[in-house]
Amino acid sequence: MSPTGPSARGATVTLDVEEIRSHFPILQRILPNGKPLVYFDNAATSQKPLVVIDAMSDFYKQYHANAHRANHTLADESTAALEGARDRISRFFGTSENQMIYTGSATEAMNLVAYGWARYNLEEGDVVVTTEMEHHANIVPWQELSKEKGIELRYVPIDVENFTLDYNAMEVAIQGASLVCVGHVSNVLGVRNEIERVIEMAHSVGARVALDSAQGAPHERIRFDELGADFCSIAAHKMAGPTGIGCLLVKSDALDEMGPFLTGGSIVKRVSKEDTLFQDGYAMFETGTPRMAEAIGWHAAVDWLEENIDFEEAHDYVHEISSWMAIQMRNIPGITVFGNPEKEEAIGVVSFLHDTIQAQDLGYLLDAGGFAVRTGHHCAQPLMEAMGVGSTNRASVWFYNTMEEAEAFVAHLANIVERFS
Amino acid sequence: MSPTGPSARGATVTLDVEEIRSHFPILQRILPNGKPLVYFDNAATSQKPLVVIDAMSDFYKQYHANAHRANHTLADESTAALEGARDRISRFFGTSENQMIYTGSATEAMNLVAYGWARYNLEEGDVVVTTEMEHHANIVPWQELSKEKGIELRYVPIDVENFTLDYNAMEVAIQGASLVCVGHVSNVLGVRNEIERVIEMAHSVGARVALDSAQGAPHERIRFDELGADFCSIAAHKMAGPTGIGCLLVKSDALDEMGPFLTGGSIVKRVSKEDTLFQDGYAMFETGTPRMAEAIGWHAAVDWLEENIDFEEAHDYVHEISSWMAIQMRNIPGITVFGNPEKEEAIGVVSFLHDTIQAQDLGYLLDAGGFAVRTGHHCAQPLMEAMGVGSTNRASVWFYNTMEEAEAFVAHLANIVERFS
Amino acid sequence: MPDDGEWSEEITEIVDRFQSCFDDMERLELLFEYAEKHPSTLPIDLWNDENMVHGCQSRAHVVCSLNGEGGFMAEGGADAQIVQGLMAITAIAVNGQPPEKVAEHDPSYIEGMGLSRILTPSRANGFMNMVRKVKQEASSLM
Amino acid sequence: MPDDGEWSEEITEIVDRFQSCFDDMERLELLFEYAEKHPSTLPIDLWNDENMVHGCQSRAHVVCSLNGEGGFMAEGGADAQIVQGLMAITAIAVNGQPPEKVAEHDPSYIEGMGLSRILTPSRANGFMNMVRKVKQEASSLM
Ligand SMILES: Cc1ncc(COP(=O)(O)O)c(C=O)c1O
Ligand SMILES: Cc1ncc(COP(=O)(O)O)c(C=O)c1O
Repeated sequence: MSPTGPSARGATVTLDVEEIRSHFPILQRILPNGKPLVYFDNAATSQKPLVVIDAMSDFYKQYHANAHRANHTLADESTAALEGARDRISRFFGTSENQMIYTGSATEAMNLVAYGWARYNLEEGDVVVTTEMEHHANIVPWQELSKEKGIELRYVPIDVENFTLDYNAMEVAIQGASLVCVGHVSNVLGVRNEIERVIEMAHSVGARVALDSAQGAPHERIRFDELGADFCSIAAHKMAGPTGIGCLLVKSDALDEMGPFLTGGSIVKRVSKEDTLFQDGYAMFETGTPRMAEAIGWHAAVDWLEENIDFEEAHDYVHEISSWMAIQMRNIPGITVFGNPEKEEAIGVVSFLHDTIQAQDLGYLLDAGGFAVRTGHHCAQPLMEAMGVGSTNRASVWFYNTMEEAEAFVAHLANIVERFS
Repeated sequence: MSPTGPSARGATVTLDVEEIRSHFPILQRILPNGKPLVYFDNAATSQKPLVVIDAMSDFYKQYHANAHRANHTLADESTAALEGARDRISRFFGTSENQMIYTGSATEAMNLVAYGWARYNLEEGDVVVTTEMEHHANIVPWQELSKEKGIELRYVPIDVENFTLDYNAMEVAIQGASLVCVGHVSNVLGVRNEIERVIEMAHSVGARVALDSAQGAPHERIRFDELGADFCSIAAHKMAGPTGIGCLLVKSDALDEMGPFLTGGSIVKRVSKEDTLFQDGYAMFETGTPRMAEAIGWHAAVDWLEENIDFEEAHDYVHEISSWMAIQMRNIPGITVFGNPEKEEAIGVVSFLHDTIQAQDLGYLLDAGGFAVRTGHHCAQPLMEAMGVGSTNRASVWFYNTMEEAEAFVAHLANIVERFS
Repeated sequence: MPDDGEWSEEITEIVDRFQSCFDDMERLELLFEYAEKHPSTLPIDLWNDENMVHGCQSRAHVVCSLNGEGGFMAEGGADAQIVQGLMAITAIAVNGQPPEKVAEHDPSYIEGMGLSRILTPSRANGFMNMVRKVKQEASSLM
Repeated sequence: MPDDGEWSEEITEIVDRFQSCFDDMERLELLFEYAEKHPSTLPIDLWNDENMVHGCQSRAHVVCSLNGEGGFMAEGGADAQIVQGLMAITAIAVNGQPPEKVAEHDPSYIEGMGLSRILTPSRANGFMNMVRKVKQEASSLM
């Protein structure tokens, strides 16, 4: 095979992409229309290396049993695997297992902040700040809380010229706030927000910070303890892990302020008819049979990432592809690119529209070439509104994509525009 | 191989257990202590046939993408798989897909009743009825709701002589109730409660009924529409499906009374900064990236069950084994069996204790023989209290167990009692 | 297999044209062509909630009526050309027919045209919902 | 591999006895024997929260002190015989030693006895927590 990736084009990054791709069975897929799959929908969900898939199969074939309170061998092995995963994953995110709670998804992690922390600590008139750039997962829970509790919800606007948060407006909005909820990376624009600055601002007024890192974690090593955020929500499926699992990272003093949310077995010390004595710490929040296969798969993903991916190198590699795509696409007549994928810190996402080919049509036309991109509002309607559009097409790149794929994509897009506009 | 199962013993049931066992890779397992695995912890979680494991691997290897709003082929295939599973699974439970909500577990399904229905429809002074026989998943959510909303929580006692619910006391308790929450089958005693009678009683006073069918669904075909319950919680992992998924079945008029619970993307029609317009029906409750691999695995499990298992035959088969075990065990000096596994409608569970060998020790000693049983309070502490014990050992049988395993178990238990008491 | 004995000559001709396409791109190009040749005839004030086709990512509306001779008439408007093109072809297939026949309409020509892979029911293109709406309206006009 | 140079004669003897066992059942039988020979010496009113070993499914308590010569003394009580037997053996291993040494105690004899497969850290038997508690108490008695 010919060398792939920007390295072959005289660029600086040397990721062995052929080798990496060989770990992902799905990347060999030939679509029913005869085209090889070009997967540019990574911001929606990432693909999985074989080791992740096999780790889960192996669990079910060899040692599946219900974890915890184990006196038998299988249950012991399952427990060890579940807790081993917790230890490994939390360390990967730069924190300790006492500060990580398994959830079903990033969305459920943010709901846990709303129900498990905010519901216990905020009251009528308290202020929660979010932004116009957020995914619905970081908006709707706060709207609901606001309805239930009478808290005030403030939105930090975006600077529509530069496609960034308006940090001056944020400075104002966080005055008197108790909680600031902000996205780490925008799923629509690929903008990497200045979260360090937001954390500092928020902490300076005594507000807690909830980071939505669903899009940050796949592209940047999270160092939770260093970062100093109070909460951080993450989805496994966007970072080579399985569906059905995510986590909330929680600073221990914030954890101390939390109360029960989903309740049932496992999270209790003692249940009487009158009352329940709950477990302490993260153990208060993981009720019912654990997501064991999912945790085991995520563990394998994190191991695989650690072994195969240097995140800084991967960032540069992804950036090289997506910025190149953005530049080329801006030259195609009628195409508008939203955001600034060319910016150094931007993250692998190119949102675009054509001025006469409607977005859904364009999605089908790209699919006809084998290119998987997303079309829609990307669960970020307030952002769409701020940008004055209803939806966008979005190509999102991860480290297993290649410059050849990007070139083919741009060529196909140019061809579509020629034939269909 | 020699024929196995009671059929070989001149009994009536003719399940081809050798054939069935060959579908479950884990049942071939030899434990590190050299003993072949005898898995009697089915009430905690069931094992999975290979087709279930392979269906999930295949998804990740061939067509994994984020479902819904699909314009590209992979996303289309994922959506079709997710929705095909919903259709198939809901039909398996005797209802339509409009009346099924995917959740993370049976526990989360019951929490959905508490947060999504009860929180919107009950107020201070309203009465919720549960029983002493319940799993914590059907107790703690109601205690929490009671604390938050000031509802009155009533417990129907058990008849400790007969190990059944006290239906006379229930008749009294449900007067004035708005919601009656009752277990379909007890995970500790294997008692199959008279849910049809409870539903009738409850509906006659205008109360809604929430069934905890986590233990019912693996042993009995649920016909939700016929049954007439308002809510029914189910866990996939206890019925040959994967971890990380369950569902709530909801009668459509009860669904109409529900409001949003976990919120974020997917469940909305439109989000503005001011407000959110939610989807209708089940679509209001499944937020975030769907548990796709899990739904696909559960679909495969349901297909496998339909093809391979006649539930009534399986019930008789399981009952023959567990009742035989109970009878034999009662003859072992010092062993007490709780409940009435001998009763025709009892379901595969034998809870027991020895009067001098402590439960945890007994668990280890059984494990040393390769027998996986549960030890503990089984997340049913109020029941433990009513029975006057702190924990029990519990052997639970499913259709892939054999009479040979039961015989070996009883022999090993007798040997333990001889050597250790 | 589509029972092409059922198809009108016009539809058979359309199917033939699609069958001569080389790939999905050409098929979509042809569909766009039909959309252009048959732009929405629906006045913009009829693009309302009542006439909306649900489950469609883009906006699509359809209004049905009977013509002077009691023949069925569907008029549609969609902002996606693919949907508009399909609407045009569906209109060719059903318009002028008795509503009884439209209520039983089977859009099997989609398969004949080689579009069924693109227009699966789980794709949010709304085509299946459009056909369903047309058939329902036909029933109520019977 | 356990560094058996570190073990006292008494512990070496115990390890040898366990090593001659045929299977886990015999090993557990032997452990029960130690539990019976060394029943709890802890007065029942010391089975309190402060002395509790956490993470143990059964109840287990341990109290540590120094004897007249400054030697470490652990006394335990557990309702499970397996835990009681392990407590007895641990007491044999550490009692009378200087607390400095106990604080560094490595229960490697467990592996030598062939019990490490049974007593994995993730089993809720509390053995590892008991050892941890003994070592912590030893540190605070230094
Ligand atoms: C009767 C009963 N209800 C509810 C549950 C909870 O199921 P899950 O742990 O899958 O949420 C269980 C499982 O142990 C159970 O036995
Ligand atoms: C920025 C952002 N936040 C949250 C989410 C929600 O993640 P999940 O669907 O895994 O719950 C997403 C996923 O689309 C996202 O992009």
